[in-house]
Amino acid sequence: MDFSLTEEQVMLKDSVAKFLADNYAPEQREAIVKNEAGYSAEHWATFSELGWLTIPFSEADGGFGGNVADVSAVMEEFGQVLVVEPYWSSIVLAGQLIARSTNDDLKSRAMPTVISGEAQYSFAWLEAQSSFSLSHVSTTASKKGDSYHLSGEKKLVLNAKASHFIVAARSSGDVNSESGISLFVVDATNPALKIETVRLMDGQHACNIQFTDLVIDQADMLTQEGDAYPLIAEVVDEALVALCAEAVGAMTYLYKATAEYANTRKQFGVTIGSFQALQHRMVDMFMATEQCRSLLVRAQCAILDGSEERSQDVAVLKAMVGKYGRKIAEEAVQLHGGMGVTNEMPIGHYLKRLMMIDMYFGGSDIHRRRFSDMRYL
Amino acid sequence: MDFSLTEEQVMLKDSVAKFLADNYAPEQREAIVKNEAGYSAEHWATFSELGWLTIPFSEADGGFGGNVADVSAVMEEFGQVLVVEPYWSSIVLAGQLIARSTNDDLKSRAMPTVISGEAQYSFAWLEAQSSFSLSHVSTTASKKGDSYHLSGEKKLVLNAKASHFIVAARSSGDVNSESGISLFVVDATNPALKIETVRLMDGQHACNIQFTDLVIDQADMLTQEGDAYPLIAEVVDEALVALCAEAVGAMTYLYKATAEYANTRKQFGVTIGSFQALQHRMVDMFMATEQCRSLLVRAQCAILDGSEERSQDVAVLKAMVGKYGRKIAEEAVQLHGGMGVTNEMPIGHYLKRLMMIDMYFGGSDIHRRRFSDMRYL
Amino acid sequence: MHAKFSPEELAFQEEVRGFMRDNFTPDLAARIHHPKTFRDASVEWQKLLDGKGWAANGWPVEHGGTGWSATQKYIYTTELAAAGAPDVVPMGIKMVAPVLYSYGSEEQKARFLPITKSSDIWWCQGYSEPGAGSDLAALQTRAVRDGDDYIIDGTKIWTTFAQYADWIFCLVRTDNTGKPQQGISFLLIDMKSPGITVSPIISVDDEHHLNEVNFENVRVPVANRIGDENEGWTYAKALLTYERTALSGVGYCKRKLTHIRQLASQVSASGSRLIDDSDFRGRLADVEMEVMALEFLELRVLSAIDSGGAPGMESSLLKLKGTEMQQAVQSLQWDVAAGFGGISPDADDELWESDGNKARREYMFGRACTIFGGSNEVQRNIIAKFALGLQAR
Amino acid sequence: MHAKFSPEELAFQEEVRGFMRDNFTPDLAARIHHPKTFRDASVEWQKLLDGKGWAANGWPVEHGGTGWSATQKYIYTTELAAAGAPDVVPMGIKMVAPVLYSYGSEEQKARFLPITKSSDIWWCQGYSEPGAGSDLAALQTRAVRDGDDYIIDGTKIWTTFAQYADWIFCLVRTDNTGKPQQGISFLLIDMKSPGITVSPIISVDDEHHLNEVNFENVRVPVANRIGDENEGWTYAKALLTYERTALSGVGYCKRKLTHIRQLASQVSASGSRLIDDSDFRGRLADVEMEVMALEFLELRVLSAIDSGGAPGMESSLLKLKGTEMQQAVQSLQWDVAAGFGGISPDADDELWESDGNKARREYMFGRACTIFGGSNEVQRNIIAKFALGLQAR
Repeated sequence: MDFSLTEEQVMLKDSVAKFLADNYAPEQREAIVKNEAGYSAEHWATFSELGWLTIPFSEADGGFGGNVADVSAVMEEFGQVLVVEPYWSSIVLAGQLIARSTNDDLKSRAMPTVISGEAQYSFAWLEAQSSFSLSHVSTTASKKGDSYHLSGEKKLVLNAKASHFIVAARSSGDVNSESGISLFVVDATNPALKIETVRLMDGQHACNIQFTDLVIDQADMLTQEGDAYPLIAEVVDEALVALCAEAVGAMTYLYKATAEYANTRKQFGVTIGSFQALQHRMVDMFMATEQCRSLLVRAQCAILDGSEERSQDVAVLKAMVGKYGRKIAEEAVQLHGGMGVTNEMPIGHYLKRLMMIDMYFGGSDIHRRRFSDMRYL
Repeated sequence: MDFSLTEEQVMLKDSVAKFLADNYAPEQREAIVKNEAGYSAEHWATFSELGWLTIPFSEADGGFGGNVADVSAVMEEFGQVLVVEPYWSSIVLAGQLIARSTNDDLKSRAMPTVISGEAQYSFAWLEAQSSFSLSHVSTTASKKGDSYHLSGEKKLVLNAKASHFIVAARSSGDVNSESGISLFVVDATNPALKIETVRLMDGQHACNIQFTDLVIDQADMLTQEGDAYPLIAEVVDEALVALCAEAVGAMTYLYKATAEYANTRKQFGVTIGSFQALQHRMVDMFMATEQCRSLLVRAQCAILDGSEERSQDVAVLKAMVGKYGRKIAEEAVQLHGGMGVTNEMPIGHYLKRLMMIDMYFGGSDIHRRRFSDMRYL
Repeated sequence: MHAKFSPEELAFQEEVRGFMRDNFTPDLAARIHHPKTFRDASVEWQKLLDGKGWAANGWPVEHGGTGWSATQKYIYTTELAAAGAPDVVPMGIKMVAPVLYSYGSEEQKARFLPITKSSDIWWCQGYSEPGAGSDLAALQTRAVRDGDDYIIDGTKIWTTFAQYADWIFCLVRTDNTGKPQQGISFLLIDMKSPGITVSPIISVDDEHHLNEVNFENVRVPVANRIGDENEGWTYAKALLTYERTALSGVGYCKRKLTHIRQLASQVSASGSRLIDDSDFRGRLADVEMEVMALEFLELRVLSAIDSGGAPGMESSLLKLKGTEMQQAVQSLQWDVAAGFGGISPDADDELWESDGNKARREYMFGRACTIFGGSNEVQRNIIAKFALGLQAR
Repeated sequence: MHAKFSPEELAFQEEVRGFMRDNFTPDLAARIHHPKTFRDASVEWQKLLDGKGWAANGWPVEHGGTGWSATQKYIYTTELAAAGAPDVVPMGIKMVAPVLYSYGSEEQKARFLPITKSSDIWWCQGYSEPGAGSDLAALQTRAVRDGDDYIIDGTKIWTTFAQYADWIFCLVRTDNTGKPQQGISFLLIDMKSPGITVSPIISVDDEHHLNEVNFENVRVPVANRIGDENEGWTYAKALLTYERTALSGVGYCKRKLTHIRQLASQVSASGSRLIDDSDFRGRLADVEMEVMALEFLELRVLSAIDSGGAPGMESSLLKLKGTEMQQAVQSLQWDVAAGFGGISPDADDELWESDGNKARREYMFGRACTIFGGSNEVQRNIIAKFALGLQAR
C-alpha cells in the first residue's frame, strides 16, 4: 500500500503548476478561450515541447511510460486553472485507443503524430439516444470489399478542430450489444463528413458529425471487426479517472478560493469567513473534496493493481465527483455572492466546467446505477 | 379558501392545551407510560367527560359532528406532549370504521360504547409480509353457515388493552386484491385469540394476534362480504392526516424546545443559540415544520373539499412528515448535546415517537412511491 | 378549513384564463422571452394587463389596485404561470410603487404612480454597492445637499435592467454620523441626468441583465426625495419585505414542473421514458412534494395577510424556501433537457427557446435568486431572530 | 500508487483471520454483545488479544506495541470488523495509555501500562461536566492541594462504563486564575476512593452505558497526577486527537453494510427482495459510496502517519465524516430491520441480538457518536480554522 507520489510525479506536477501559474491566470485563460479553436495552439506546442503529450505512452511507443497516476497528476493541475487544450480528448482518451490498438500498422503510423501533438484524434462515440451507455452504437459499418461504409451521427465530439476522429460503428449485433462494435479512424477533412461546431458552455469547442456512406479502408480499423468494446471500456474507465482528477483539481481550487474570498470580503464590519454558518458550509466543501480525492486514489490503485473491482471504483468516483463537483461549485457561487454570478469572476466558469464533466460519459445518477448494478446482484 | 380555525376549534384546542399543561408534564407522562396498559385509564375517563371522544362522530350518532380539521386540532395538541392514551387508534381509526359501517345493527350496538370510551376498538390489519400495502390481506375468512372462520396473524395492533379488534380478513381474491376483504369485530376476550403484548419504543403497548378457526358471527361483519377496501382506504387516509397532525405538534415542540434550550445553555461564555451555524440549522427545523404544517392544511382541505387528489395529498403529507419528523428530531437531539441522548430529557421520546409515526402505515419512501405512482402515469 | 373556490371565484378564474388566452399570444411570448425584444414586449404586456386593470393588482384600490382577496391573487398568479406568462417586471409595480404610495408626497404619487402602472416609465433599483451587499446599511454613495439639489457620488451594482431604465430609485447616504442604518435617504433619480454611467455586467448565463451604475457629481432635486431625510432605511425595509413576498415563485415552479413532466414523459427511440426511471421519478417527487407544501405555505401567508396581518418574517420564509425550490426545479430541468442543446451559450434566435437552452440559462441565472433581494443567509438570520427568538452575538 | 498487499501482508491477513476464527467464538460474540455479560466478556476478549500480543497494537514497541505499518493496522481493523469482533474497549488502551506513555512518570508507566494492556484494570474517562461539554475547558471540578494529596470536589458526566471502572482519568481544575485552558491538571483516581458516587444515566436506547460521577472530598495522592500541575490541557488535547482517530468506524460501517445487504437480499414471501427496490438501492449505494471514500480517506491518513506525520486536523475530518456515516448506516439498518422486532425496548435475552433490536439500539445510541468525543460542531470549527484558515470571531 503506497499512496504517495513518486519523485518524478512531484517534479512533473511542479513543472505543470509553474507553467500554468505563468500562463493561465483568469485573464490569460479568457484570451485563450476566445481563440478560433477554443484553445491556444501555441500552448499545445509548448505542451509538446515539455513532453507532457508523451506521458501516458509506453517507452516502446516513444512515450514517457507513465500510468494513470501520472496522467492524473497532470490533469489535477489542469483542473486547478481549467486548461482548455485538448489534452484529455486527444492524449488520454483517443491516444490510448490508438496505443492499445491491435492494428500495429495503424498504430505505428498514428502514434508518432499523437505524441508529437501534430495530429489530434478525438473519440466520436456518443449518439443522440445512447443515454451514455458505452455499448449503445447505432452507427452502421457495412463491409464492402476491403472497406467499410459508415452511416450515422455522432454528438458532442470533443475538440472540433481535431485532425482525426475515431468513430465507433456497428457491423453486427443489436443496438446495445457489446459485440459487433468496431473503431474506425477517419480523417477530419474527409468530404463525406458533415461537421457542425458547437461551443460548449465550459469553453470547449465540440462538434456534431453526420455521415452517410463514409468509406473507410479496412486498414483504418483499430481492432478486429466487432471486437472493440473491451478496448473502449478499458480506455474509458482510465480516462474517466483522469477526468475526475481534473474535477478534483477544480474542486480544490473552489474551496480554497472561497475560503480566501471569505477571509477578505467584509460585511457587517467583519470578514464573512468569520460567520460560523458559512464556515461550516466551507468545511462541507472541503470534506466533499477530500472524499472525492480519496475515491480518486482508490480508483487509481484499482487500475494499477488490476483489481477486479476497477469498474466499480471508477463508477463510484464518477458518480461522487459529478454530484459533489456541482454541489461545491454551487456553494462557491453562493458564498461569493453577486461576484459569483458574473462571468468576470472565474468561479462561474468552474461551475460550468464541473457541470460538463458531470455530463461527459453520463452523469452522477447513471454511474451510481452502474455501481449498484455491479454490486447488488 | 379559508384556513383559519373556527371559534369552536380554537376553544377546543385551548381546552385540550390547558388540560395537558396541567396533567402532561414530562414527569407526569413518565408515570402515565408506566401504567400496566401503557396509558392512564383516569385520563381516558377525563377525555370522555370533556367530550373529546365524541368529536369526529356525527350528531346523529351521538357525536359532536366534527371533521378531520377538528380531530387534527386535538391531535396536534396531543403531539406537543406525546399523549399516549389510545385516542388515535380507538376514536380516529377504529371509531371511524364503525361510524361508517353499513351494518346498522352492529353500528348501533358499538357506537355508544366507543363514544363513551367504555369500549376501545383497535384496527388489526398489518401482517408480517404486507409491506404496509392496505390491500395486502392474507388472513382468511371462510363462510360456514351464518358465521365466518378466521385464520391468520396480525402484527403491531395498537392498544394491547383494546376491548375489541376489527380484523381485516379475506374471503376471496388474491393476496393483494382490493376486493374480497371484509372487516370483522372480534371481542378481545375471545379465547381463540393468542395475544402477545409488545411494548413499543414510543411508549405504546401494541400486540401481535394469532388465531386459527376463530368463529365470528356474520352479524359482526362491518360491511357486505368482500366490500371493505374502500371503507378502509377512506378511513385510513383521514386517520393518517390526524396522525400527521400529531407529528406536526411534536415537530413544533421540538423546534421550540431546541431554540429555548439553545437560548439558555451556555458554552464558551455565550449561549449556544448565538452560534450562527446552529441558528441556521434551527431555521431549517422550523422551515421543515412549516412545510409539513402547510401539507397538513392541504390534506385537510382536500378531504373536506372532497378533492379527487385527496389520496395524493395524504401520501405527500405522510411522506414528508415521516422524513422531516425524523430529521427534525435527530437535529433536536444533536443540538441538545449529551442531554439529548438521555431518557431523562423528553427530546429522545419525541424522536422515538416520530420514528414510530413514520413507520405506521408505511414509511416515507412508501408514501413517496404511492404519490409518484398516482401522479406520474 | 377549505381550499375550494366559490362560484364567483371560479368565474374569476375563467375570466383570467380567457384573458391570458386572448392576450398572451405565442408571438408575444416569444418576444418577451428573447433578450433582443424583451424590453418592448414587457412594456406591451404590462399595457395589456393595465388595460384590463390588473397590472397593479396589489396596490391599494385608490391608486388603481384591484382589491383582490388572497384567493383571487392566488388564482391570478396560478393562471398567469399556467399560461407561461411572466408577471410584470417588478421594479416599478412591486418595488418602488409600495414605497411611493406609502411614503411619497401627493405630488410624487401623482407624477409617478400612473406612469408606473401604465409602464410608461422603466424603473431600476439602486441598492447594493460593491462594499454593501448583504450588509446593505454599509452603503456609501454620498448625497450632499447643495441648495435645492443633492449632489450624488458613488457606485451602485447588480442593477437589473439599468440599461433600459428611465429612472432609478436609490438609497444614498445623507449623514455619516450615528449608526449605519441612520443617515440613509431614499431618492428617485432620472437616469438621463448628466454624470450617470451604466456599465454592463455579463452574468454566468452569458447574458446582460446586470449593471454597474456610476454617479459622478449627479444633481438630483431635493423634491425627488421620498419622505424625510435620513429616514430612507425605514422605507427601504418595508420595500424589502414586499420584494421578498414577490419572490416565492410557486407559480414558476409549478409551470416548470409541468414542463419537466412533459419532457420526461416523451418516449425515446429505445422506447423508454425518463419519467419511468426510478431515480429520476424519486427526485422529481421530492421536488414536487416540497412545491406542494410551498404552495400552501404561500396560501397560508396570503390568507393571513387577507385577515389583516402584514408580511413580516413569513416573507423571509417564502423567499428562502421559494428560491431553494426554484433552484431545485432548475437543476431537474437541466438534468432532463440539457442533453445536447443546453450546453452551448451560442444559441441563435431559433434555438433561444429550445428546451436545452432554457435549461442552461435558467439554471445559470437561477444561481442569483438565492443571493439577490437579501441573500438566503440573511433571511436565515432574520428567521432565527424573529421566529425563533435566537440572539445574535 | 497502489493498494495491493505484499506477500508478507497477505500472510499477516491470513494470520489475523485465523486468530479471529479460532478465538472470537460465537459464544464469546453473544456474551460480548449482551449488557449482562459485556464486562467480563470484554476482559476475556482483550486478554485473548493480549496473549497474541495484539491488544495494545498502537502503542510504542517498547511498551508492548506491535510496530505495525499503516497497512497492517488497516488489515487488522478490517479483519476484526469482518469477523464482527469489537475492538478493545478504548478508555484504557486507546485513551489513557497514550497520555501515560507520553507524559507519565516511569513509576506511573510501570504501574499502569501492563495492567491496562492485560485488561486487569478498567478505566473510565472523567472529562465532561454538566457545564462543560463542547466547551471542555470550562470544567470546574476542583482539586485543592492538601499535603501530598489533592481534595477533589465536583461532578463528571457522560462517563461511559463508570459502573465497571476500577480507575478514572480526570481533568480537574487546580488553578482558577488565567485562561480556562490554564490551571487544569490530569489525575488518575481510584474509583474505590471514599466520596465517589456513580449514578446511572439511562440513554435513549434504554440501556445503561452512561453515568454521572460525583466527587465529594475525594482524596487523591499527588503522585497520581500525570505530568506537571496546570498542564493537563496539553495532555488532554493530545489524548483527544488519539480518541478521534479511533472514531472513524470504517470497519463498523463496512460490517454493517454487509449485514444490511444480506438482510435486504432475503426473498420475502411475496417473492421480492428489498435490494431490488430502486429507492432502497439508491440510498444504499449513496451510503456505500461515501464509506468507500471514507475508507481511503482513512488509509491516506494512516499512510501519512506512517510517513512520519502526526494525527492533527485529519483526525477531526475522520471523526466528522466517520460518525456521519455510522449514523447513515444505522438509519439504513433501521429501515431494513426495524419492521417488527426493533420497535420494542423489552427484548429478552433471546431477542437481544435479533436484527430488529440491534437496529433499534444501534440507531438510538448511535445518536451519541456525533456528540461525544468532541461534538461534530466543534470538529467543524477545528477544520475551518486549521484546514481552511478561517478566522473565528
